[in-house]
Amino acid sequence: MISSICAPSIYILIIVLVLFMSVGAIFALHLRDLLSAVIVMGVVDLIAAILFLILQAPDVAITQAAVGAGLTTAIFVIAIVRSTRKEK
Amino acid sequence: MVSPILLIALPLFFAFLIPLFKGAVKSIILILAFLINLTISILIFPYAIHKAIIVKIANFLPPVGINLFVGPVGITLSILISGIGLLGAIYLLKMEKTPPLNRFYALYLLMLLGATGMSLTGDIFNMFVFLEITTISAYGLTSYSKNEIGLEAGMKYLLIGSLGANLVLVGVILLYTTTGSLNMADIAMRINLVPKAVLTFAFILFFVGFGIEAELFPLNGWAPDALEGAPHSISILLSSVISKVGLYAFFRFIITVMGLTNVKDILIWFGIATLFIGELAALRQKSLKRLLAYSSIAQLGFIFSAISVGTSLAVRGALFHIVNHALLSGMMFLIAGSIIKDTNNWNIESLRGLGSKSRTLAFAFTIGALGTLGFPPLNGFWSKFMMILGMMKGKAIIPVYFILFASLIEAVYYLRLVYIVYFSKSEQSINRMPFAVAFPVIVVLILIFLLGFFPSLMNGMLTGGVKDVLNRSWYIMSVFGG
Amino acid sequence: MKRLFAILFPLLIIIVFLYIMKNYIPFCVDRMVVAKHYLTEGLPETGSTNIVTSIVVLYRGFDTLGEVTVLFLAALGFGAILEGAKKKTKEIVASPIVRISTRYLFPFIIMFGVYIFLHGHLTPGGGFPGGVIIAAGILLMYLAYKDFRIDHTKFKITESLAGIIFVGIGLVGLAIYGSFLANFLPEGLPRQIFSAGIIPLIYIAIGFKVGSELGGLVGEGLEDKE
Amino acid sequence: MIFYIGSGLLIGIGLYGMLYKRNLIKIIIGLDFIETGVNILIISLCYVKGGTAPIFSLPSLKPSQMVDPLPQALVLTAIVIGVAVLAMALSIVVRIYDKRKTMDISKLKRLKW
Repeated sequence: MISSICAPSIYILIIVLVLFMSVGAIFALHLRDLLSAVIVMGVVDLIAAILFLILQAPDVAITQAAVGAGLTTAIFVIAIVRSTRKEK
Repeated sequence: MVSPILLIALPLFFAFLIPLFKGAVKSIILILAFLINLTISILIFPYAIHKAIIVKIANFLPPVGINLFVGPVGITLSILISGIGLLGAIYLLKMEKTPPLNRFYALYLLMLLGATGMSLTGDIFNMFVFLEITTISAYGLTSYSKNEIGLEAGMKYLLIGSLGANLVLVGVILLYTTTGSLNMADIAMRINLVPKAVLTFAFILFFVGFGIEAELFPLNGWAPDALEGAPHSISILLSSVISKVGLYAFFRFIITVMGLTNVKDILIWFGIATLFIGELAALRQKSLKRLLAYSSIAQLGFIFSAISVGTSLAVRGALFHIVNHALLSGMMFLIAGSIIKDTNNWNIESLRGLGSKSRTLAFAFTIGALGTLGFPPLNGFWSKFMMILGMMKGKAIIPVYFILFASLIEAVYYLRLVYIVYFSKSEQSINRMPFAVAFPVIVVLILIFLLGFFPSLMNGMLTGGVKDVLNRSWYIMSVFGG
Repeated sequence: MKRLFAILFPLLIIIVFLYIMKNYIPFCVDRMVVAKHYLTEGLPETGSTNIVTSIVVLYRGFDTLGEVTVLFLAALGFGAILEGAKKKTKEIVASPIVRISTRYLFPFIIMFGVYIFLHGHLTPGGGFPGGVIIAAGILLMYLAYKDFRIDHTKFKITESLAGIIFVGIGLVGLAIYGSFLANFLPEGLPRQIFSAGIIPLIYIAIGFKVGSELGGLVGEGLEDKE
Repeated sequence: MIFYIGSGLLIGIGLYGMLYKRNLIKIIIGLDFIETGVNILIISLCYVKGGTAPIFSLPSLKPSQMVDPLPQALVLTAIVIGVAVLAMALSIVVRIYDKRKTMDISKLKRLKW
């Protein structure tokens, strides 16, 4: 278990994760291919799960990884398979 | 006395059961669920209007566990929900044919379950959960007819509604971190701990979040589309019950939980704007259901500004009008639905010749129009009269002028509809009125006349209801004072 | 123009929001009032090692009932709206590696899901993630084998029965203690699998419900319909 | 503070997506970002300096060293509710695509804004 979030190494990790998350979110909104956008969205949700773990919320982290990242992405993929992959 | 928790537990039980059955059994379960709920609500009613019943859940006392607050307003809304739900169910059993019906019935039951939960809960996060139950089933039901207009309306409702629900969640969590509790009465006690800026921010969040449900002016873009595009049986409930519950949740948060009295002037004008723009939009409508939708929004604006004024007479009138408008608008949508179904014409022209073809429907439609306008001695008159008198007592004179002017606009389009019903000929034929339409209409007509001739029937509930809405210390005492 | 608004408006909201958070609700501060009760009394009162679980299932079990209802609603609505939709045209063809590894992985995935919801009161996890993991196993089977089909009737019956059991446990509490969802079983010793009263029972019901519900949802989404 | 900024950014990006994007799937992705951002906000509000997860896995753990467990329970509910909304939204999108062969909201009459 990660002991303290105020240790410098962890702090840098958090900053990197938040940065990745924001960039990924912008990226997901701008990708033309919807399937790739959805996969990037899954990655952003997974990073959120790591943040939950750092914030000492393992229950939420497990749920976010399974429900928020896994299941959401699966439902999105089902919707895309049944409609179209192109944005336009 | 029966435990009020059964009002939520039993419908849930039945809702889990419905998807298993095909054929007549599922209809019987649906009707049974509403009958049981109506009976329980009526049994509890005499107790609840005098002294609020606090139901603790999972055997923990209020600030630790969740509690239900079964007060005068909550139990009245519960009776309305199960009563109109029952009438709507009778209507939809005959009228709704799109498969899969068992899922439709389960969604219908759960939407009303969520509304009951919203009106009875005493916990802010629980309110959010029930809000989501109500709205998610409403999204599904709105798009259920699976035609273009229904799907697009459902999508619009979903996007706006879920954005609003997220704002409510942020507001809830801001209140939690600053007061350390999720119980409404507990927060009401400690609201002074919340910094002014946070309180203002939370107020804006709740205003937007619940304003969407209560169909308040800048936030009600979804409402006409949803009311028009939903299946007819769902429009009845969306306009008559769900919007009222949103209104209740709004004022429960603003008045009881946050104790904001200094925002009253702003809220009055939002209500007036809703009323005025609703009436103006209704004047221009050609589509029958859309016209009724705008008229319903306008009435909500009226109720909203009356509660905002905050004098006991105005609140009394507003609570009375909540009941009246639920009956009136439910009946109007039901009649509109059955006419549209028969003539296959969404335009107001479909009303042509109704007076000569079906006297009962024409009579009921006229009573509905006149009742909404507030003609004496129909029920709408008493409630509107009380609201206007109360607003004048509350020194809100200019809004009253606006309201009177808006009523004039309302009179123009409603009397035009009545004119179309009686004085224009057409060749369209209207089938014999089926029982599923006749029974709900006649029941509601009887109630309208009953409340119109004997408005004193509501006295006990209204006196308790005013206390419930305006008196914060009474609310806190009921939860914690044993 | 529209884009400028779409960038500036969220930016404005974020700035106001961060300003308020920074000045009035600082990070890393202990602000618990009611939550203190859960931390100090939670273990003796409920017997659950995991305090979050004791809150989710007992203290705020009513919310969880609502949560189960919301998921039930979503599955109902998903199926109801998709019923009668056009057939999907694309076929997913899985490689032999996926097919063979899925065949061996599937029982373990199901077992892991069951483990997660059985140990909800001891370790992180619980009914919802456990059920979703089971549904993920079913999704994997769908992806690997083109003609894999689940028996929707049986799934529906499981789902409804599990929901009825949840409400039923609540009603038993109402009958015994006069309070819905009250804990009517002994708390037991902490850190044991047979402890925490009704928590494992409710989590088993939730696990089965969520697993069958979402498995059915995935199936409805991926199967070809007429 | 970095968590507040992170959640604020995610909410802002989600709002931008909902306001500006025209494709329905993209709009729903924006909605998902808002939900995730709100969840991160709630969890970061319950963090206590030096706290551990609220699980008494060892007898030596003290209640005074733990983070606030209540918001964690709320977020569990919020995550599941979020998925339910998304599932409902996506089923409607599939039906709209079925009917109109487009997911562009500027081509859908009632969704234009």
